[in-house]
Amino acid sequence: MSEKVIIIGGGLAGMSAATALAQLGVSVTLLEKENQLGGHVKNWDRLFPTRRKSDEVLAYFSEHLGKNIDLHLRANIRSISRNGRFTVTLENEVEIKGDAVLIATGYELFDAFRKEEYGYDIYDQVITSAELEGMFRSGEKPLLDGQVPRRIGIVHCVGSRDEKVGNLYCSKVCCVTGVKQAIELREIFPETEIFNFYMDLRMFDRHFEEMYFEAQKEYGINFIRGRVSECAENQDNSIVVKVEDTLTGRPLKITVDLLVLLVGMVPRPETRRIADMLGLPMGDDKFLLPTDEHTKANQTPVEGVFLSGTVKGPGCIAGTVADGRAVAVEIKSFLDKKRTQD
Amino acid sequence: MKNFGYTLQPDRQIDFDRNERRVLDYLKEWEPSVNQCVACGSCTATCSAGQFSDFNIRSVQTFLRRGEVNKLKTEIRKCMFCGKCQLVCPRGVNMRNLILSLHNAIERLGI
Amino acid sequence: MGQLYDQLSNDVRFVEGLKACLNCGTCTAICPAAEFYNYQPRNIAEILQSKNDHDIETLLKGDAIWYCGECMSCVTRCPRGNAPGLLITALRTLSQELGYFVESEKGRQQLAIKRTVGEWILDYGYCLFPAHITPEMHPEQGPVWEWEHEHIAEVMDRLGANYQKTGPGILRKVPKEDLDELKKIFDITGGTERYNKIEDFSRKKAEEMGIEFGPGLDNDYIRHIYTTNSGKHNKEE
Amino acid sequence: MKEEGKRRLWMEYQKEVADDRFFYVRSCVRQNFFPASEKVFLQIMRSELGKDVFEKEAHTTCSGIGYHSDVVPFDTAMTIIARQFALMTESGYENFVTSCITSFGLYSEVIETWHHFPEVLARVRENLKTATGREFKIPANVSHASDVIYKFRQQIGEKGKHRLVNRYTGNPLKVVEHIGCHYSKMFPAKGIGGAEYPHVLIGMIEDWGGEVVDYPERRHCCGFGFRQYLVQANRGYSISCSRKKFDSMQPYKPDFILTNCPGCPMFLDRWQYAISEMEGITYGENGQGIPVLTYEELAGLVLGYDPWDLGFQVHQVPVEPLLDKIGVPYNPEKKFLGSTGQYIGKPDAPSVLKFYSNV
Repeated sequence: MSEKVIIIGGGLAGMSAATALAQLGVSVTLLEKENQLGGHVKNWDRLFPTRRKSDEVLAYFSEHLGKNIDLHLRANIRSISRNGRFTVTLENEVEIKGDAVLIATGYELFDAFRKEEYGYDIYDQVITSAELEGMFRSGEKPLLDGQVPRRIGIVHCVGSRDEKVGNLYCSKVCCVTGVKQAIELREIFPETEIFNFYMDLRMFDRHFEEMYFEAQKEYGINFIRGRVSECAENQDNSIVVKVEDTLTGRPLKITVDLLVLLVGMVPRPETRRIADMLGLPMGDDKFLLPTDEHTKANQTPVEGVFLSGTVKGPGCIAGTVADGRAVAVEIKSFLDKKRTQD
Repeated sequence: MKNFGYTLQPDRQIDFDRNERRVLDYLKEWEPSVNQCVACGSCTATCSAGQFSDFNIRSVQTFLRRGEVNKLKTEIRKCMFCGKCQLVCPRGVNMRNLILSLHNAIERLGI
Repeated sequence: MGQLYDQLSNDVRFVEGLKACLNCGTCTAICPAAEFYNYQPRNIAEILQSKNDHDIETLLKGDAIWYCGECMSCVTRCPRGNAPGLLITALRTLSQELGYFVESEKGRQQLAIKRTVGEWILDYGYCLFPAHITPEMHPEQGPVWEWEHEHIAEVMDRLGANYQKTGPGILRKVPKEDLDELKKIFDITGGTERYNKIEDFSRKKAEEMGIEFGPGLDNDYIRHIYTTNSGKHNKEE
Repeated sequence: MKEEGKRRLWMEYQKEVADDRFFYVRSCVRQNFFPASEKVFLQIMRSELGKDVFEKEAHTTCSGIGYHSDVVPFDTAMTIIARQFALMTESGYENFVTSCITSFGLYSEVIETWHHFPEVLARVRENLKTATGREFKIPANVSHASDVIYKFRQQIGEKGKHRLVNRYTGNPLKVVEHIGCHYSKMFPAKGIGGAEYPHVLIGMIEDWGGEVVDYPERRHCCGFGFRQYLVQANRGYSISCSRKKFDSMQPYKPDFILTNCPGCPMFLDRWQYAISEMEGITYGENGQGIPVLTYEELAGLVLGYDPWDLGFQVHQVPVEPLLDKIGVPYNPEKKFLGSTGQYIGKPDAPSVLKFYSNV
């Protein structure tokens, strides 16, 4: 079989699809713009809900990519054209030809700076969930002036469910990430009080709700139902958080020594550029649209072009891995059908 | 002191930094299921005392967490210990013992 | 859908101010009124969203809608692009249209505002006029204002005003033909009608309450509404 | 605090402010309580900067206080505003500058409403025509007077005689800024620096040598709240809001408070007096209170204008300690004199707050 699939994006969606295609005996060219595979997952420390190391998951897919994979790192796409087959031209003039294209370019983290009232990149003690994850990886402790923080706040829905920043959708994974990080912080700082500020806790997947239960029961994490309205900095750099305690119907003020913003997922601008080259439709949330969300969730109206992972909207790791396998089956059956027709 | 016809008003804002937290600490020791509440309101919906008074048993949990001790003191007197709340709680919070422990906490801590 | 809700929907500020509230409380968290009154803008949005006429009527007849200071801090933050502060303006408008405002202590105060700011706009072309900001009604203005008020023409002159004189400048006398235009605008756009409604409903209420009603500020009803405070507004119900 | 972060935001919120040929409308509160500030604004614009600022005696209040205390209907307020625009149009101007923040917010709200609901604009045009025979164009540019001073702050600083530096210590003065709520909370893009960290006053303070202190309740309303102050029974709300701010800023030991709204400085000034009388508490040092300045007063101070021409004598919280710190000369004997230098009596001393009078 001589057909070839070009996968754009070497994150978990692309890696999962590539391994599945390799298992099905399809040759794959994998394009990744960074100098290593793994996307966002490689920056994560542990994964919810089991808290196994993210590196283990990446290691599995790296091992199973197959020996024949044609991998291009630091690959930036200049153009994509379609003339029977697809031709992807990279910035370094390399031309790659393929019979199908899989767009697995994923998402970008919401820029927390845009929620100005939370003071990210203005107040010293305000960090993002991604930065906290980086600290977990490196073993650096999030201290205040070298001291163990007395209280830590975790803000849900930063950049999600928010018309002010143009994102009405839910980013799905922040709730469970917030609970996971609360537990992990409590393990590092057993004396520190942790407060999660939430509107709804969307514990949608297997063992998520149990993790929430564990966070309350075993770790004594505090949950305050209210969206954080604004933050301000005290003289000692601690942060004053203003929120309504909606369960009592009164405004609430609380000082925390560290504030973690659970940043959501937003579409990548580069994806938009690639989609425009191929004429792919985009949803009102600016993520790419499949042909049918239920029955053709990996197809696009453009024949031979497929989608997988968070390029279609927020999702979690287990879902992304499954979606990568699903798209591999779709691609294989497309190639088989094409061969019979030819 | 002058009277201009109005007074400076106390702030209704819950000041978490100043509120009494000892009662919650006591409860965490004596009735650890206190941590498990998800504020669903099942208890309030079924509460016997709540049918006949303004008692809101869920709010006991909230006042406790926010350190609103004065509110707690008046609220817990309204509970008649029928225990129905415990039957319906989806998180297995022992509300009955929680209220009892609150009475103890307030007495022992001398609040 | 309720009738009162429909009536509110005719107000562009209501249309702009209420999309779909998700009850997150970001408005209440920074609302100055929520800090000093038993009040939550979130609760207002929730009631309106229910479209329940009975609940809306209770709102229109109660104190709660008069607690807001219209600082509009809530508008900056709402994640759904709602504007509770604008909803309040629409509710207050309807409460006055229907005469419900006289049913609450805070609502009744509208007459005192109409008799002061409301009339000064038409009489002088200014919302405030220094001769009327008396130390008796504004004791917190302090001794410096008291001195200024007593010597208003001289002080204004010293500070470069054109106090009640012709031509442009600070506190100039706004020409009669311009005040006439203001009055015509009020007549055509419902301003005069609003003033009359405030007067009429208030007079009836005063009769009902058995309190002396009269023109200007020197009567028992004005004194009553200007100074009465039950002291219950910052207490939980 | 990361200043670079704030700077990045300020760059994102730089709005267009006209360079010259302004049609000026006054503020009710300013004229009543800080008349000299409006005089100084025009003096700076015309004499120092050589700008054309035109005022027509026919203009009136925008009715904003009446509108926001809900006695004036929205349609009435919109038509009054349309009339102001008509006066501007008839005078051949298209850059509208207002002294008042309530007005500025209302002008912004009304223009936005007209944009979203063209039928409302059509109705207002018709009403104005019927009532007055006038027609109008929507201004090309609507600015608040503080935007304009901000725009020319460097020129003012260069011409200035004084810097915001404590002459005893050589350190920059510590300044707290307070922005009127209606400046940018409704429409962040209409304010220089946006809604969360407005730059309009910070730019002046820093350019003129001072240092801004950011404190937790910086964004809180002064407490005017329209009906919450206008009716005596509600003033507990108003004074309690201001107290919240004072309590929050006090640990930072600010040398003064700078404001851009007409109402805020009056409340922040008077409520310090009222709190001192009601509770015996004073803010600032030595029972002096924290002086509260308008941006026009501050610009005039920097330019070396006489403090009594700036109207500092009508502040209840004394400004003398600040003048001493900066080294601004003043004649205490002239503080309370009338326009021709005549003696017109002087205010009584408050019972707690410090009072300066050499008359």
